[in-house]
Amino acid sequence: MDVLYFAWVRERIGVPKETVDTGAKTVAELVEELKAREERYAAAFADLSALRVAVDQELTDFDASLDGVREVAFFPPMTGG
Amino acid sequence: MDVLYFAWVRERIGVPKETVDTGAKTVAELVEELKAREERYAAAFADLSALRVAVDQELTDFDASLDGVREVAFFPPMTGG
Amino acid sequence: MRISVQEAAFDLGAEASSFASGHKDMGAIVTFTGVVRDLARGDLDRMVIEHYPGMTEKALEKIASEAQARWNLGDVLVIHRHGALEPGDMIMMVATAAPHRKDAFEAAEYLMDYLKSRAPFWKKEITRDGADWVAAKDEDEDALSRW
Amino acid sequence: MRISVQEAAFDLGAEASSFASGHKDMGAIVTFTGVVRDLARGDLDRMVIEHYPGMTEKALEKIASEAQARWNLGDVLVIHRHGALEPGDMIMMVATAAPHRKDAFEAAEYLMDYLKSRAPFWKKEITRDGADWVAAKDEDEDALSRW
Repeated sequence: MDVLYFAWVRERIGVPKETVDTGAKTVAELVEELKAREERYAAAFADLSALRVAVDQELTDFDASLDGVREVAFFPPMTGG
Repeated sequence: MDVLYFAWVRERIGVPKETVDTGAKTVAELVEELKAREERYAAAFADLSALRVAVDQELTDFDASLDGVREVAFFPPMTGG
Repeated sequence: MRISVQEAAFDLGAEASSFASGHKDMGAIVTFTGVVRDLARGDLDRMVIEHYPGMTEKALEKIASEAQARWNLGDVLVIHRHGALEPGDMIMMVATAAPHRKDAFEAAEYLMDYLKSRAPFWKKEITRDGADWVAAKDEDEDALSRW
Repeated sequence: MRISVQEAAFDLGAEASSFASGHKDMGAIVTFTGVVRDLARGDLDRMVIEHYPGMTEKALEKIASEAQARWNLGDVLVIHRHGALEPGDMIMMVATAAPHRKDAFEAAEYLMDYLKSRAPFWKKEITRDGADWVAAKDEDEDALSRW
């Protein structure tokens, strides 16, 4: 599964995109797996209320299922316009 | 005093502007004088709720004083924009 | 602030560009353009707009000044045509520049609501079958109560 | 409907003219243009806008389609830039065409409110002293509750 990071999440983790092999069933489980990996993930995901998530390019929440999902993206609240 | 008419008021009275010699103290008194003159004025001023009035180029109401006034205009509700 | 009451057509693109340029501290530019619509029957030949020279400019300036007093605006533009127009012709435009979008939007809506019912313009619609003065709409008068 | 996510500058005048032309039954055209503002300290060197290619277009199309479903609109335009911009540069614009002004205004405000908080763009401000991601504002999130 492709995992993408944007804005300060990308900067904190250090890569814009990576391929992750995971058995996580939900976004929240994936976040726990990543946090356990390395300090930079733990730092980026420390406060989930400051983050948003998209699954296959649709905004969703951390309870979302990863069943059949190809792409997950993490980023701060958007500031368009 | 100059009296101006616009839109269908102008068409009904037949002139865009005329100079009127009047002792009327208010717009309402001026209207009564004009109505008494000729049928075309009586027809134009039959329903005052369908008319608006400006005194010296400021919107006002029919109670407005004519003291020192140089120009009075009668017209239907405006349809700009 | 620029107010123009004119018979000639205006160029929306050129006006919008010129209005928007040179406002470094204005994050938000709103324009509204009014276009002559055909009648439901599709037989509008032309629309003729009458106005009250002298009062029109004063009324528009008053409306624009009131908008500048009520909102945090950097600039206001009002252009309104008179004379004969055809379906598809642009009748008028307003533009507002503000630091924030809420001010720019609200001020533009305010300008339009007041222009509709408080600026001395009268529209007449000419078809093959005759001519009719456009009646003022209750909803346009009611729109003023919002402000 | 036209949605464009682009790095290149756009020409507000040309876009507004082109959008407004050829809509005989649309009496009302509203445009909103967002411009890069300098910081209060006056030291903004540039703003860099990051986005999520693929998702951005989908999100903008969804927002524009929702506006078309909610209001009586003839057409919608959304242009949003990414990359590096300077103070005074235009970031984005939306335009709406509708038979009536209320629809055109409300739809444009709706587009802007959703663009601010639901389209995947992130702004970073670069000054001589460093770089900061622009924080989302509570008021922008709150603005969505209006709709």
